[in-house]
Amino acid sequence: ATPLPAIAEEDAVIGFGHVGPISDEGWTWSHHQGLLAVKEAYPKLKKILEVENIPYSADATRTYRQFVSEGANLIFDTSSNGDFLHEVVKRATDVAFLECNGHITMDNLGWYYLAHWYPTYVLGVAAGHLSKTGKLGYVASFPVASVYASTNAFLMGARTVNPQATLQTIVINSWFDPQAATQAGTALIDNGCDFLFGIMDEAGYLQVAEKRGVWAAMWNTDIRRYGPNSYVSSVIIDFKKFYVDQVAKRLAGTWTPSETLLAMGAGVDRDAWGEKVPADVGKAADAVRDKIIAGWSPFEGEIKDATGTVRVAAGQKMSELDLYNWDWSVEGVSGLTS
Amino acid sequence: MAAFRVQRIASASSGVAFAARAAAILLALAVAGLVLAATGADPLDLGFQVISASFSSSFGLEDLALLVTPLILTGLSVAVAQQIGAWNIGAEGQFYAGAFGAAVVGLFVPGPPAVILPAMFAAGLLGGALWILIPTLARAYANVNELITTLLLNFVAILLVFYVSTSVWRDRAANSATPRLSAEIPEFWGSVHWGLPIAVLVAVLVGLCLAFSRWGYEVRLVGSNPSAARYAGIPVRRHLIAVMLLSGAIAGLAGMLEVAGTVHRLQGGISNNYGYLGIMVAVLARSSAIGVIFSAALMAFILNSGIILQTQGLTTSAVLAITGLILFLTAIGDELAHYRITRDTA
Amino acid sequence: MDLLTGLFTTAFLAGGVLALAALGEVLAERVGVVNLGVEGLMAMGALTAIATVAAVPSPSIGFLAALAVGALFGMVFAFATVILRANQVLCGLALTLMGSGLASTIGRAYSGMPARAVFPGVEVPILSSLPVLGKAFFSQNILVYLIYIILPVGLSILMFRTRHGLNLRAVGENPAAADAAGIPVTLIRFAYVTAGSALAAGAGAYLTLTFVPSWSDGVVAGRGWIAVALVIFAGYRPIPAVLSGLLFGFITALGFVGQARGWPVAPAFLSMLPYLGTVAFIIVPVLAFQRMRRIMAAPAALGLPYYRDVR
Amino acid sequence: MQLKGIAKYFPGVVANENVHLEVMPGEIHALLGENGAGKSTLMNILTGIYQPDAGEIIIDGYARQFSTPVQAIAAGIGMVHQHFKLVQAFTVAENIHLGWSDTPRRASAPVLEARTQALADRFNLATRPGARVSDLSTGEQQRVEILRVLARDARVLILDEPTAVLTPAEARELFKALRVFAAAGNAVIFISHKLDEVLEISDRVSILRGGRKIATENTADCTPRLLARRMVGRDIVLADMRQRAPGARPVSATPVVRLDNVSALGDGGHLALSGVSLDIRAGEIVGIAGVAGNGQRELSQVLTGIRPPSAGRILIEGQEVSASDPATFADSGIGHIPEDRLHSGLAPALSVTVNAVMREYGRSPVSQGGLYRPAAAAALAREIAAAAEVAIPDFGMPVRNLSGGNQQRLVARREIRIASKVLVAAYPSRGLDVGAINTMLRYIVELRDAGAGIVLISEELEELLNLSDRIAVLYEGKIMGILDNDRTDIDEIGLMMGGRMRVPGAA
Ligand SMILES: Nc1ncnc2c1ncn2[C@@H]1O[C@H](COP(=O)(O)OP(=O)(O)OP(=O)(O)O)[C@@H](O)[C@H]1O
Ligand SMILES: Nc1ncnc2c1ncn2[C@@H]1O[C@H](COP(=O)(O)OP(=O)(O)OP(=O)(O)O)[C@@H](O)[C@H]1O
Ligand SMILES: [Mg+2]
Ligand SMILES: [Mg+2]
Repeated sequence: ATPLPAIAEEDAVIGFGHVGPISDEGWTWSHHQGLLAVKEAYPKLKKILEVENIPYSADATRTYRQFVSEGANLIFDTSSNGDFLHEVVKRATDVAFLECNGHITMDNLGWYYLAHWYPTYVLGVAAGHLSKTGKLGYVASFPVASVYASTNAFLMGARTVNPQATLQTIVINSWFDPQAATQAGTALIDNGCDFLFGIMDEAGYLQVAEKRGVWAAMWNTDIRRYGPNSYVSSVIIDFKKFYVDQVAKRLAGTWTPSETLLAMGAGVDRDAWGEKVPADVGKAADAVRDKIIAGWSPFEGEIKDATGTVRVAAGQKMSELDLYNWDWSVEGVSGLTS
Repeated sequence: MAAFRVQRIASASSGVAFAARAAAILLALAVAGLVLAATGADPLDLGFQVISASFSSSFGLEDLALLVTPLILTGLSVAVAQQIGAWNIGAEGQFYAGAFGAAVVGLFVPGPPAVILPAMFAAGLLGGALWILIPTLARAYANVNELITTLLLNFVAILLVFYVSTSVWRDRAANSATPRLSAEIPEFWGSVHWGLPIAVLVAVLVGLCLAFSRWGYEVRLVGSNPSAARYAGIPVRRHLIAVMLLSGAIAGLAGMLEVAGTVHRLQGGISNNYGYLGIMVAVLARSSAIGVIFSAALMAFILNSGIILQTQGLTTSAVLAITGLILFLTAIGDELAHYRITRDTA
Repeated sequence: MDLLTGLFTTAFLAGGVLALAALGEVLAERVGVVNLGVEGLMAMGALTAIATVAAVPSPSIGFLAALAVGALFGMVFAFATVILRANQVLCGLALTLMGSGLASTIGRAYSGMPARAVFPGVEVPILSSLPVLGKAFFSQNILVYLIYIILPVGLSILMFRTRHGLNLRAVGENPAAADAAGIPVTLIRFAYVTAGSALAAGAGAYLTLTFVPSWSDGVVAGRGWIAVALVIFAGYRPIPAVLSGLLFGFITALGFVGQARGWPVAPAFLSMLPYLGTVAFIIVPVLAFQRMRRIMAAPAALGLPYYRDVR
Repeated sequence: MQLKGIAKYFPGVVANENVHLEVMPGEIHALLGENGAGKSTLMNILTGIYQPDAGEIIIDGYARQFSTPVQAIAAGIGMVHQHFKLVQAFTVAENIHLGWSDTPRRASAPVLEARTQALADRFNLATRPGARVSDLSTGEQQRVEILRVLARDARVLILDEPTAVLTPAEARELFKALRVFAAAGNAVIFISHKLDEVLEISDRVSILRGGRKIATENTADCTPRLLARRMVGRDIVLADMRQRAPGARPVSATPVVRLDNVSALGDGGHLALSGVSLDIRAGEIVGIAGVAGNGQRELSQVLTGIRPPSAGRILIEGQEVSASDPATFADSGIGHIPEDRLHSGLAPALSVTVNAVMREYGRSPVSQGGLYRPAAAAALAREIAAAAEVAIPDFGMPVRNLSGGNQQRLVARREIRIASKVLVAAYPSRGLDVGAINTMLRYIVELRDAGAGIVLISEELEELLNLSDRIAVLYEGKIMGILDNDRTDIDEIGLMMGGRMRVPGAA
């Protein structure tokens, strides 16, 4: 596809559409940091549009149409709205779109996401060391691909230390429900789990872990103040550089649709280890991290699924796209499908 | 001696009612405008943006048309149940059930659109009606308050749709949605599909039926006083069941139109609270089927303005609060419209 | 902690939110006013509590502040519905929008801040050493005792054993009769709607001061609606209202335990359990016992504005 | 107590204008007027329920303003309302104790019931303290209302048509109580349409017409005829109703409706009718005597298909009707003036038109095919209202805005139109003014002469004797006997109403 023409910074309008509130201290907050970075890099931009809490419904189409009406040149959909976005993409061919966690590209649509399974694997290694019972607990939103990748990577990391480790998930059917996350965390601990993990946009289960004296790892940002004693680390996400780069390309007239998975150390990483995490555990996990950054992939056969069937033969390597679209649980993970 | 008397009249004249509603909305906007001005925004400019974005671009009008379609039907669903004295708080769940039914056909039944679409239509009606079946029977045979049962089943329907769309029927190439349905309602203007005229037609038909049919008369009587209806020889229970099922079917139809006309995939979040918004639409329309068309249009305009305001930098939560304020003052205005002040010399 | 104790602990904790909000709604509905603003009131209460303890680190002051803000919003709602007699359903839904919207707008300043003070657990002597219930109930914080014992018992004595209770119930059943008997209908409606709103906001404060001790946008997550539903389920009575909150909390907790233990049921279906369970619990007894219909009946004037001049 | 220049206007109606009224201590003051004359409105103003649009209320020489009933109650004014102000879901005891400062603060059910029993004994008004009001007959409910006001030691007692639903014996008891009450220096305002009662009990009479007071007289100077004329503005002739018009259809040999050993359950699930057998022949009036609450309601409901019998058979013209379906009964030509018109015969919130056509909406001209024609309905409603002699400013207004008497006339006229075979009339004259009663009874007689069978349920023995061909006496759900009007008298019926079986061989 031919790149869209260049635009002067003073004339450019950039749009950001979020799934949650920027005050969530999690996913949306992180994207908002990206927006701030864009603002800092290009202070003369004509306008930056930002809408929060866009529901995954026809309202998303309405919002993005409105962006287009406002003259947006580049639009970031920070939480895959699928067809709702594509509808607009097709009808606004002079506007560039980027869909976070998207799956398809068009002449004016690209997608991006994080290779979060790597830092998650690293956290798993730490969990393998820290968990005494070998029972890990996971608070999940829905059984979607990112959750499969996250649970699988986490347990695979842990099993490198403790091959007997298992992971129990509880699906709470919401990305955001502190009450349910709290209850799920409690139920997991009551069932013997002594390390909690999950993809949640808030600190619900961390607070439970703190109260009950078990370990917990988080997602998105550093929220150790909710549970300083329990906090192990987080999958930390950072879109600043990616966003600034994309805006630069769009302004320069070199933007073309791309498929991007931000790699470990370049957009996604583990957070600094928690205060109570023994230094040697941190070190052991960081050794794995270094290996991954150097190019090693832990996602290599033989990998069996939860029913015991071999899904990745020995020696075979899962591609990044396989990992991105993971939709089965590895052996030892229970609760996602039944 | 001149004295002023304040009297309440049972039915406010439509002119006064309209004026009161307009005044309430203006007042709410004035309050919101003052608050915004205090925070440094320019309310007049925002107002201008809303008007021009809503009405001067085809995108804006298409958005309104697409938004008003489900609102007419969910509003109608609630209004119809009200006619027989039932509160259907479950239009949300029936919407999902209707979408679910239509999706089953659209995903798994092969055939040309000319066959599939009517089948989806029927499945949508059926899904909605089935979803209200238990509350209906419980109300009709055991007098169990339908408000609670319909409400609780909403959560069940939403969970069910989330479940199938994120697991068993999930499309690998999409996030938490099923594959595209095999048939789509044709569009006649931009992305506006035939669901809009269908929704309007259904509302008009139901309105005519209620006003000009024997059945409508009976329903009104049952809704107003079941004992008197029984006395008049009307099968109270049968009517209650029929009307509640109809109410569910209409909400199900809303779900079908949304999934087959606008969204094209079954997925969670598809309704976006249309069922709950329908309660407001029905109340604003004072449960009149024809009135629902207008109050749905008003509601769509308010909601769409909210989206426009958000792109103008207002937060969702502020927009939510303003919407609440508008509705609150509208409710007050509607009541005050019933009062008449007369001056007499005694 | 063993499984049963854990189950009951979360049931008590989670049920408390619903129970307190439902108690508030019982007050409003008993005098004939449907308040659908519970969700918004809870949001305001949750925020007020967090904001207050951020300034003054005392959970009691936070809780009281939430009650006060709830009462204030309640008065606005009561002014519209009881004095001006505007449509209760519409005003209630509007109140939910206003409350939730306002709470998130103001709440931006407080998100990501753990509550600076929370209610500590209080061990009741002797009782706290009971098996299961000792840990699950008699070691909880003071709000839990307030919600499960003091309020329901107090309110049901007030409603069903006192002169004032007789009068307030009459207002919900037949305001014209109450009025003619010399009961100040408007005053009582106003007062109880206000008090009920305060309790709803208190339920929000309970959330942020004990259950999930932090503010986040959307923390109420629809529980206000469940509370409204449970009031009907409880036949508009305080003690059953609290018990139904507990039951709901229990079934929810059971669903999570089911997942934690790997029951072979899809998680979505376990999540449906509380809703389906409640539907079943409301239909079955009424089918089985004719008598339940009368007991469960709503106050006859529920939702109807009272006009003295209009007959 | 004095009322000066009171006025009250409702949308489109002048309910009261420039009304002056004086009531002295120790006096029983009767208030008379046609239906809709504004009596209830005036009293509602006096008790603080309505605010007057003009005028003032003077008590003991001081001008008072009652903006709420509380103030009126505090000033010693108590009222028994025409439309009962009772909480249906409460027990009798709870209703008695509502809003009463004498109620103990800690009011548990046993305490309240014991207190109620004591009050009932003191005022000699039998009630069931623990029963729910919704399970009571209209008459019993009325007693609760009266007891409530008497219990409150009011100084001015207002009774809005209290005797309309009492038995003669009960009325006598009430009068006794009222006299004692007045003798103690209190005042009574007594609204009634029964002129003889008014003459018997009151010291003075005031008459309202069209919202204005037209006279106050000493009762001693009045005759029924005079009062009736002043009220209505013309002479009322009370004819002998049993006289059949020339050409009237004779009484048929076979019954049109036959109850064969019918039993039925009441709302509370108890046996309310047991083994009732009754034939209704065309062209005759069967009176049903009995104290309210002895199965009358259930009997009228069984006769009209609203309540299914628990045993026995119902035959319409020899055909057994299996299902209890009110529509079948109505279609067979059975009309019904129900006891509780506002709650079961009308939809109070719906328009006059909708209510007026309730029996004929399914037929031409109102409906054709499945089509409902509002214009035709309005025309029919006008016709019914005209026949019922009710002036209605706006047919679109809720029917509850009509005065009690006018609602009644409308229902009666509506039912008579469809009652080609049988009319079941429960207390048809209750609440009507003399003129209207006369008209109503004339309707009924005309209907009889046209060949319909009439079931007339009434507590007014005079009325029953004046109209009925046969009189059945109900006691505790059983028929104690069916008497031929020519061979019985008030005393015999009175005894049977008390539960005595007919003395064998006496007839
Ligand atoms: N007086 C009433 N108040 C409230 N609800 C009522 C009343 N009468 C009937 N209903 C409602 O209607 C339901 C059925 O009533 P009913 O058995 O009288 O109907 P029906 O006319 O016999 O109908 P069908 O013959 O079609 O079964 C009741 O369970 C109740 O929900
Ligand atoms: N709340 C109201 N709204 C409108 N009109 C009313 C209202 N109350 C009474 N009216 C009208 O005022 C007039 C007087 O009514 P009122 O009830 O005082 O008559 P009444 O003398 O008591 O008659 P009855 O003997 O039939 O009881 C009637 O025409 C009635 O329709
Ligand atoms: Mg039936
Ligand atoms: Mg009257």
